[in-house]
Amino acid sequence: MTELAGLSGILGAWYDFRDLNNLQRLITEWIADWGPDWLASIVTGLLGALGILGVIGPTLLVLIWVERKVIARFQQRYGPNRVGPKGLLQPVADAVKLILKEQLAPRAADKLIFFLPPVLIFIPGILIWGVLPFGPRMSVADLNVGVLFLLAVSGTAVLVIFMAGWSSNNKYALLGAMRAVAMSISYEVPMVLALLTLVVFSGTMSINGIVEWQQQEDVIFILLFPLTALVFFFAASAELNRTPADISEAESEIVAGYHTEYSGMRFGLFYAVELGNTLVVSGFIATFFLGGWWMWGLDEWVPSWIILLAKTGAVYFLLIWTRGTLPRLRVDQLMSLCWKALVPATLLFVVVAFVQRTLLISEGWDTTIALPIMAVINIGLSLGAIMLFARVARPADLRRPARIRMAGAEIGGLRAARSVAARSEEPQFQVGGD
Amino acid sequence: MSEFGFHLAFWSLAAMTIGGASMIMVSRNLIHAVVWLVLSMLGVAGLYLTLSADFIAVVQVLIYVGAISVLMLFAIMLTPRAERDNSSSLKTAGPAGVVVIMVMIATFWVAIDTDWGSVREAALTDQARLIGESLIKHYILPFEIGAVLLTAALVGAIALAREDDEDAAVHAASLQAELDGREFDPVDVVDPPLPAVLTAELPAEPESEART
Amino acid sequence: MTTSDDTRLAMQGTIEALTAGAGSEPVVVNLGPQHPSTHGVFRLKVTLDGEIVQDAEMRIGYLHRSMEKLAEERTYTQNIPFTDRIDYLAAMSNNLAYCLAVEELLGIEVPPRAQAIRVMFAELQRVASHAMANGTFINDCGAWHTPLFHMFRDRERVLDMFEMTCGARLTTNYMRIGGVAFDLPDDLLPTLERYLADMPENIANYEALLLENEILHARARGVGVISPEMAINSSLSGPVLRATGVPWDLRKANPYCGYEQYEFDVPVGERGDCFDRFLVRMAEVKQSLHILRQVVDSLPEGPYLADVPLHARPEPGEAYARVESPRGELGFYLVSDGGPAPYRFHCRPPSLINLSALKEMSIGGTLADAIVTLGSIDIVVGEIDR
Amino acid sequence: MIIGLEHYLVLGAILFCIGFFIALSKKNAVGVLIGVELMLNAVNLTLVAFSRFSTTEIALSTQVFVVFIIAVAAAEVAVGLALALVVYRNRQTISVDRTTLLKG
Repeated sequence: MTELAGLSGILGAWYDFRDLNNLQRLITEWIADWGPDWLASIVTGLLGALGILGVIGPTLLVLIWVERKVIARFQQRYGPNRVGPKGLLQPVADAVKLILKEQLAPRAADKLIFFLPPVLIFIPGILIWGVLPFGPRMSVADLNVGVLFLLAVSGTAVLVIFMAGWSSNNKYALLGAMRAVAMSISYEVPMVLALLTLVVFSGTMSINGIVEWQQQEDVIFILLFPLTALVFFFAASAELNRTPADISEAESEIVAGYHTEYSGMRFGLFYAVELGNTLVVSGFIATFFLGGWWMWGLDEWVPSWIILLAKTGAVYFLLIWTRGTLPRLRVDQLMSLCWKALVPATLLFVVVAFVQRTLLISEGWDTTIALPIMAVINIGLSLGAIMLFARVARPADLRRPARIRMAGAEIGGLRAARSVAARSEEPQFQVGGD
Repeated sequence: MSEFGFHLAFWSLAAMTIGGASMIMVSRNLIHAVVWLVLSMLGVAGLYLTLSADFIAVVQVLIYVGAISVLMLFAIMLTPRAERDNSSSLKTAGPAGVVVIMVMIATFWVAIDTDWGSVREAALTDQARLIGESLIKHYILPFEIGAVLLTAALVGAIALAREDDEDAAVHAASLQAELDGREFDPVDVVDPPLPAVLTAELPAEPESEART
Repeated sequence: MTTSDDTRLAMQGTIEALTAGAGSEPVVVNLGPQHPSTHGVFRLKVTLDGEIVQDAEMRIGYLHRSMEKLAEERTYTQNIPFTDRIDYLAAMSNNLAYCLAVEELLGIEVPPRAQAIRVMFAELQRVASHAMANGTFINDCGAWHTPLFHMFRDRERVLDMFEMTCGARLTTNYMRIGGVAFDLPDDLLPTLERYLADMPENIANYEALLLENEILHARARGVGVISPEMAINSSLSGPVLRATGVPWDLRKANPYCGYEQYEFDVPVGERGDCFDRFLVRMAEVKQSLHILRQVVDSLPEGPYLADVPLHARPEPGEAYARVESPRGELGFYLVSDGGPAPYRFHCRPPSLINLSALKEMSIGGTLADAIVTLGSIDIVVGEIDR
Repeated sequence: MIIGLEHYLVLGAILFCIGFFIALSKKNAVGVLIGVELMLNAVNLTLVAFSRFSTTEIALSTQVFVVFIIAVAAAEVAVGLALALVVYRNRQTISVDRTTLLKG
């Protein structure tokens, strides 16, 4: 009879769709009534994993379509519009094509290590979803070291990328892998520092705790630490290999970087994980800096996960936008940007966060007054830091403007060139410079 | 966690750890060895979890898998292909094996025979906060020393690994001088006197101009 | 001081290692013949020390079609379609240069309307070709196709006008010895008017998107620099030469087709880097639109084709005609032995000669710089290999 | 059977011995470093096991100790690999068998 009671409990709670966790808790309790402990924990874990996979899989298919459509609109094209209504089935067709394609492996490849990466890359790609809070109690694992977990898991992907690039026995792949490794080691530093700022200020390492802090103090972190948010956004897009930092798979230079030699669905897996990572990183940016599932009381009326998805979508659109607009930086430029601009900037704000947090706690200031003041100070500091770095970190090459002059009557070699250059009149146009 | 799940976790993680470590011994390719090392490290991280040390486990993954193994791969990639051999040296393998077996017998004996008087209390909760607090309360001096050590290691590693062309030239010239039995002055290498061609007065050059 | 033989040997080895710059192994990377940014089947063999280019070697010939030899077997008129396929991104300019050479050989006077039409299509071709060059250049800098697609839109409308006039978009085969193949269709001039009206806004859009883009500046400024002296010594021409500051444009220096009637300026750069080349092309598009405006306003009436026998047999002799193609000085050298086919047919391809400076420009930069430099030279492999 | 402290200790001992053997027998300097890392991991594992099977205060200080060991290991690897690089640059090999200049 208890089984039936459990079932009716599930049925009774189905309408409370604002909190999907209710469902899972009910199922676990129902199993715990009659089954062993371990079955309950295994079923919980499986349900979480299946839930994530069930959400991500279809979302990715739609996202491919969204990204292609949006980019197409940026580029004055229609984008996919042949397969299915409005081209919605195009990603499915692509996936079918990739699955049916022959999977090649270079003869000189290191076979074992070549086969593993497309599978292994999925592990961090899925694990990272586990700590994303979709609602007050809606994350698969609300770890109290959630931020560290996030960093640890995202760090392991580098190794897989290196394995892929090295084992392909291809120079493009190796160059891409080396670039990817160097990049993600470097960009992990500003990322860690940016998260450290939040951890210091909110006093918790739990990701849900950070959201709850924002809810409690009625403020979102992008207002308190705008530069940190910007740095995190850029560092994340660098870790995701998206333009303007997609040097590890720079098409115009090294073809496809570390996955040059992967064909068929093996490439498809890399692509899917990359897209999934983009989505989850947008989710984390929304969680850390935009208040996650909370939105000034709107979460009372709208399911929290819809709020998070909306914010995630906004960040994702921003990522597509930068990708569609900006050219790519060079490896050394990205490195010097990271070490000379992003790291000092985030370090500055770690110190600022320490000071402000200490002031808040030891002086016992009223947060409703102190936080807005701090936000204004920090926004000013951010603007100042950006202007300072723009001046200091700018290469000397760019200080002089590029000029185009018009030679009307002069035609000839060096002498004519000198006379054109010596003419005192203003050049026809002039760009750049200080 | 139930007893069965615990057993399952412990034995599979132990197999993963020991298996990975053994494969390092066997594999002849250094890059494979690093990959096995990562597997072993992940196993250890899992074992930390079975010991309810979640902070240490995450740090283990972050440092060993995310940083140290990548650093090793980098060092391997910076040396050429011929140096990626991971074979054991035959000369030392035999004696090493004997020593290791002796150590193993001794440690096993100690581990099993000693009465450790182990107690099983509830695991620490909120370890990150506790460890952090004790780091800056009780262990502030070691903490600071650790920071200095890391800085020193950073500076040292950069200073060691970095050798520009000029340094290389000075080094080579000093060795050559030693071989030849000469006195060596590094200034000659760093700032050699200009060749006569460059210091001579140039004839006035007619202005070059393209024919139009 | 006594040192053992072992030690001496070890020291000797160390000295060798240090002087050879050991510690890093140079890697030879083949960019191409199948590579996304070599713009065709062209192979660039670079030797890399890490990411720094130590040596760059160009391997050409993958698209060789033996055009110069084939042309010796066909009549002068039959050779015009070959010239389309030499530089397939600027077929009109190639047609024009070849026809000018044959006309010089035959001593033919081209009617004024034909000349104006030739100028019109040569300038339209320049707009189209520069749109392609700048778009792919930004792509080589790593943009995700967005500027390329926007510029393709402009090129597309030019190609539509070509199609309207001669039925072909790419390999136009439009110029004839003594004029052009067809008169302008009725709706060409209104289309061109609309195009001229729309272009300033489009160009303003590109300038807003690209000119102050810090990343583009960082990628292209001070990259692939070549000095004016070196550029002249390597006989570079076109935007690559003008970007170094040398005002050399055949439309001014050696006017053909009545270019002397039109008012336009020659934009020159200052530093000869990739960004200057990009800017020069942007400015040249504006000048071309200015010329087009004047051509449309002063289009003379009259015949569009002089009376030329189909199988002309020029007197024995030689002729060289050159035009300012979008890529530089494009010349055709013809020798006649009095027969219906040229005895010798030679093309001076600007891409090939501009490409010869790539090694000079890319050594010492990074791999990414070499790609950007290659993109800024704007090569067409069909023209290099012929 | 209950998995207790001894299981972890034996596991740690096995791991330590494997690391020890690798460190002693490998020719490649990076291989030796890998062995040293394994040994450090074994020690960490043992310490964490002790921390689990002891009173709360000892548990905390043991974990702090592990954090220090991990930090030192990171420093050691950085310096060790830099050394390997320098040795390679000067001697064209990172085989510890052939870096025997001090033998005289």
